[in-house]
Amino acid sequence: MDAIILQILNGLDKGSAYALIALGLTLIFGTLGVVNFAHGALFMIGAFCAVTLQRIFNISYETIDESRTDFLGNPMTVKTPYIEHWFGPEMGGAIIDWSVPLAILFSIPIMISIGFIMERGLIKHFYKRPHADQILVTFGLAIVLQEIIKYFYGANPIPTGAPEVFRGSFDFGVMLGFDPNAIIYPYWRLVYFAFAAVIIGGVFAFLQFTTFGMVVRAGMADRETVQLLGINIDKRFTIMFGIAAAVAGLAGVMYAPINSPNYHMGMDFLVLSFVVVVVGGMGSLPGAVLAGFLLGVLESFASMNEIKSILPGIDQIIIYLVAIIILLTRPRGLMGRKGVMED
Amino acid sequence: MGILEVKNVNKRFGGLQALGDVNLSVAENTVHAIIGPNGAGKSTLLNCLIGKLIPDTGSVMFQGQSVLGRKPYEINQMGISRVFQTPEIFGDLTVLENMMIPIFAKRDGVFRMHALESSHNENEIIDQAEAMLEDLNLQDQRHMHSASMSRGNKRRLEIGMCLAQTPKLLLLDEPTAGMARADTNNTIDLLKQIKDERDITIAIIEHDMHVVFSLAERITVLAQGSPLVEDTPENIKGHPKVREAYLGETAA
Amino acid sequence: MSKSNLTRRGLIKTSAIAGAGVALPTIFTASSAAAFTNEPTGGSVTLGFNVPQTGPYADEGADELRAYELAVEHLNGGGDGGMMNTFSSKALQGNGIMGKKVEYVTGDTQTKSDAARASAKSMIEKDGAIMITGGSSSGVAVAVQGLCQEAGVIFMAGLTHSNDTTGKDKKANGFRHFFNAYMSGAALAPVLQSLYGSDRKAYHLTADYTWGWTQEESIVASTESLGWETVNTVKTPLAATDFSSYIAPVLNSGADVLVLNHYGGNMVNSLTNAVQFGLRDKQVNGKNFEIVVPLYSRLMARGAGENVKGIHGSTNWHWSLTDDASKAFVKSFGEKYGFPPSQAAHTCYCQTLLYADAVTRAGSFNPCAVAEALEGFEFDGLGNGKTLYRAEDHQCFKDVLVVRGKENPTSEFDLLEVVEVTPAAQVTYPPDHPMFAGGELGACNPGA
Amino acid sequence: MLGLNKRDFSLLLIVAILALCAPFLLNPFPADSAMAQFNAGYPDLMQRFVIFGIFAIGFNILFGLTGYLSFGHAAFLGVGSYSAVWMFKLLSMNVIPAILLSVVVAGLFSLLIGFISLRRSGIYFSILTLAFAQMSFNLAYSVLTPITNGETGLQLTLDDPRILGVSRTEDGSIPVTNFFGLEMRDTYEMIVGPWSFQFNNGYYLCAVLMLLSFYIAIRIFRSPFGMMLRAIKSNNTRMTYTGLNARPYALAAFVISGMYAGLAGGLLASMDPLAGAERMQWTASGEVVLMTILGGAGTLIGPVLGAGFIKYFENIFSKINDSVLHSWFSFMPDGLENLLVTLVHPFVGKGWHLTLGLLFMLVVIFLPGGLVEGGQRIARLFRRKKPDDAKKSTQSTPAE
Repeated sequence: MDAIILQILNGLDKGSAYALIALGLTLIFGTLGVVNFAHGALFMIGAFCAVTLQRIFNISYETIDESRTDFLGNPMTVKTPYIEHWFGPEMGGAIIDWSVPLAILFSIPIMISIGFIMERGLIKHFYKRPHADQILVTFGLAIVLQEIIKYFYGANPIPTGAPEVFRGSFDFGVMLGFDPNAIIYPYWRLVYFAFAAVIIGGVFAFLQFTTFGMVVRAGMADRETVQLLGINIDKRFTIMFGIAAAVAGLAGVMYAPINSPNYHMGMDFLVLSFVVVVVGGMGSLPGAVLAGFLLGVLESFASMNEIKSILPGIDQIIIYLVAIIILLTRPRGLMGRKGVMED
Repeated sequence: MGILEVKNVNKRFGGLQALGDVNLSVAENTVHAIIGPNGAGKSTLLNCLIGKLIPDTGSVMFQGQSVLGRKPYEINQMGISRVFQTPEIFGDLTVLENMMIPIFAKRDGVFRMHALESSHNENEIIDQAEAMLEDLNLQDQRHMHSASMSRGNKRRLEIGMCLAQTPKLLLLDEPTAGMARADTNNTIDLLKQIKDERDITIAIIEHDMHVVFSLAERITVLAQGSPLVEDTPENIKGHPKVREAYLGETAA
Repeated sequence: MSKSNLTRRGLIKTSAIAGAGVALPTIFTASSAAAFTNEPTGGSVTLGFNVPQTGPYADEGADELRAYELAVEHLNGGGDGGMMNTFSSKALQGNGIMGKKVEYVTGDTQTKSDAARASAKSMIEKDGAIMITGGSSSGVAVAVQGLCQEAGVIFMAGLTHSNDTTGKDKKANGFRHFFNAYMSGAALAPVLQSLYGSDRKAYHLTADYTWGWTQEESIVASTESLGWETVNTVKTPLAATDFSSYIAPVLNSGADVLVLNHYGGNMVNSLTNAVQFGLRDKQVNGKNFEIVVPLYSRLMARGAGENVKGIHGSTNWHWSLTDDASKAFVKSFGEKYGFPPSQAAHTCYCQTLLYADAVTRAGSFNPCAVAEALEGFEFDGLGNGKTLYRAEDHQCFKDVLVVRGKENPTSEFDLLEVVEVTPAAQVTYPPDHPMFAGGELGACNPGA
Repeated sequence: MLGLNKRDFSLLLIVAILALCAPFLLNPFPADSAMAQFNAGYPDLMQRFVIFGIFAIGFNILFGLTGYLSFGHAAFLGVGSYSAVWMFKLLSMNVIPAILLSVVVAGLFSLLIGFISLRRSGIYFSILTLAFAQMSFNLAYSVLTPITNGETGLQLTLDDPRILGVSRTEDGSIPVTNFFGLEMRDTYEMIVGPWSFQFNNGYYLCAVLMLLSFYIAIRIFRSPFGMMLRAIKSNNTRMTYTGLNARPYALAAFVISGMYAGLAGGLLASMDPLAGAERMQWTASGEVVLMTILGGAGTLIGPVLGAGFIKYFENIFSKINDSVLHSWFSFMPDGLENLLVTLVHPFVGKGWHLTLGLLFMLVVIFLPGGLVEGGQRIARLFRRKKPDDAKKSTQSTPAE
């Protein structure tokens, strides 16, 4: 029982990352009809926003400490971040410590601008082109983006820690009456889960309760009619693209402490999040979220020893296997609409 | 006994009774029109006839065989061809190729692996297709991509593709919807010509009364999912129930 | 019929000059002229540096390439000579290799065995490389080693840690300077015993592919001989990025040590996750819970940040060693590039020097002569103490370092500290050890 | 000729001439010149050009004709490679049984996957194929290691129980793949002045099979069957209401393209007897999609061009390092030389992915029909010039 609860927790956490990326993908696909292979790259750029902010906070002035030597035997250069110099070591240290949550604020304008530039500069010209062309051009863009990041940040992962207070874990099992150590869960993952829930809720509320959201939803259902009503839907769609980019970016920022960001993390997530989107049903926002959590939880279950001993290697293929079964039993995924991307 | 017999067909979508106890008999070698206001269930009925929908109860028999549960291509192989509201043709293929495909289908059945033969050497098929195009007055456009034809010509091509299979029953779903007057008249003329020259039964679903009364020999009026009356065009014209149904539509 | 198996260029260069201006096509049969593949005939000799330049190991690859460039510079008499000055063999004169200037070509393995072979083939077929070296994973090393055997050139393996490289997949033309999984186990075991006692329960997470398995096998064997119990060994998919669902059950399994048989990105993520789950703060069976990473890479350990602190593992070499050779290498590398070399860089530099030295001692570029010169070669002064290139399996036997993540690093490079230098004798195994059984070197192949 | 019309026959002839003269055409630069870096006429790369050409031709039969976008075709290539290597290990070093087996096994495997995946269309089909291929890759890398040798890739060893032939040659090495005694890796060297050209047995076997594949592809394109496949892409509704069952047609196309992939896989293994699991990864499947679209989907020659384009980049651009750059620009003043090297550096060597990504984008943005469209535009440019000139002269006459 405790093992199952544990894996559900893990699955929800994994699922929230899938769900956030899939949500953004579906927003773009549903509103603009564009299959965006560069979406994983946006997630990655989000994570690198956190890295960048951490680096900015760590910009240092150098002093030479004659008493110590560096690896070549020369006097050691000691670096002190300006921020510690200005705000004092304590306050400055705290700011550096909180760089990941602060990067949320930092990343939103960046991600929205990247989204605008992408949509206006490139994607816009591909609305009427075949899906294959859209895939190819956004895939090319994804490669370019990740190579640019690699050029500046290298290929190895870069540690980007959560604030001190959120490191470590707490004993969730004891609260539920299990033995100590049965269900241990890191604080930051709970933060991530809560954060994902807020973002997902926010996006749904935005679409549900604002006029802007209503128009966009109407546009998703029937673009031509909405345009006949004299509403400039294109402009709203551009904004939607910016929002989708921001959602992906925020997912990335908050993910940075879970796994150290590297330049190819977007590609690692891309294929899985596409599977998630399709399993949820192309164009369905609730489907994308549902499928994200479902696949996350199933993936966690499949990695349990009890299950692996019966089906060796099941954790390697579980997501794909589930995708196949769902697509064969529900032709348009869990909540897909008819006629979307079927030809 | 008609060539197409629809008996006690019911179809519900959730709470909506789309078809209620539909009985219909289409006699061989006649032109039978099905009319009715919007939402009367014409399209649902048509979809039941060609296997796209399966009714909740009742039977649809074509020449004594049930069509229910069969795949569209099987129904076509039984001798039923369908013309769609918006012309469904192979837009990326040339007009001649469009015409060759139904003739291949007639000769080779649902599937044949003729991967290493050359379609240029299929003289018999090409000849038949060219003859058909000549009948349709489309021979000048035979090397054009069919997507770039005018709407009227697309419709002619589609009807021609159906005829090329020499079907026993031709189903037409609002064949003149969205057409200019001239194209509509052309289509009417074409259908008249077909009716006169071929042994063929035509079932037509139509909104445009001009088309219906120029062609039909029998008319069934559907209203709210059920047949209201079935009679000859002359009798339908003055029928009070029909007026009521259509006026009701205008009022709504 | 020309039999120039994969051969090219060397001889052609001169023939081309002779044939210049002659309009008639001249068909050469390579075998009649060359004694072995890509025999260098001009004033230069070409080496092929095949490293990952794209993909997750690109930074390792870049560091290897730096080491190669440094080695070439030293061989050609440039720079400060680096470890050439401390190397026990004094055959190298700084005049290239046997008077031929050393040139090199580079390629991208993409850390895929296919791409690595394609790249190595292009070096051999197009650029006339006489020796191939590099790589940052065992799959690639084994695949390229097999190719070099067929083509008749020498392969000097880069970073490859699997037992198979000099075990069941060993080849007569292939040589490995780097240590292997068995040695990691043998070196770590005594240290672990003295640190954690002999009554421990270990839980293994293992990358689900060949290297992971051989490492798991080695560590399990050496820790069980200490009296440790292996609670469970769990395979994790290579593509996994989030290890939470593998790590979460560890605490409840009764184990008090977690062994992460992961490398590269897998290692960074699994270690980060394990620390996140608070494993290191826990007490199990009345003991502190411990994590062990048998194969450490400093470059990758950086990715795990503070999480490496206090965690033990083994490594082939570390820049903080204070012997003359290591100091000389760190100095010339550091002065050229501004940061200390990684263990990958070190092994690649050594391999290049060792090859050049063997050619010079053999007096020939012929792979068979070079192999003979390397087999059983004993040397010192390359940073690992006295070392033997064993003839039976072409594996180097030398001291192995046990390291620990440093608690108070003084710089971004200062992540690991050497805990113990395990002497070579302790990590030496007989050539017919069961973990290395199943393959044979075969005969040396000079190509042509 | 050969059942082809004049235009197709001349296309085949051109491709044949290009393929047979490739050793000359791909080595246009003298071996010692700085430009020799761009020479692609060495056996391994030439083999890859034609083998991936076969792969892309086959993929185009499915994607170009029916419009079904498979994201899992690399699985068939991988399966083909594994079958071929097993044939070398167990039966004989002759490439013919290996190639035959790889085509058959890939055909059966694609029949199975196609049968299931073709129950869905559009992106749902793509994801199904992707899922199958990723499952194959993940399993081949891990639990199927006894069959696939996992990470390292399946290789020949000195103690393979070869039924026809020896486990090891007299000098103690692994025997070489051959075509009835003709060794695949043998290469003729031809020296003309400063140029050198390599003629490799394996390449010519691949080239002949590529021409055969290309010929069959032309026949399929021009056959009634091909017409049916184009009809599926154009309008599936009309297809079924014309009494044709689209699924067996699509399945046949799927299996044919799977067999092409198997042939490519078998040839890869015949040229270099190693089968790595990465051949089945989604990136490899994506690569053939890119090749096809980049070259021009639905055109005959496009996929071959696309395959050549990508393989050229992968193998040539990735080898340009800083010292090569310096040697190119060494004639310039030092400052300028360094500046140019710094500017070019991010795009070559380890940056070759960046260049490839940029080129994808440029081609897709400006040449929606792929490289073939680029070629057509250039051709049109030349053709238009002449009539324009003629028009000008006629127009100018009355003005006089």
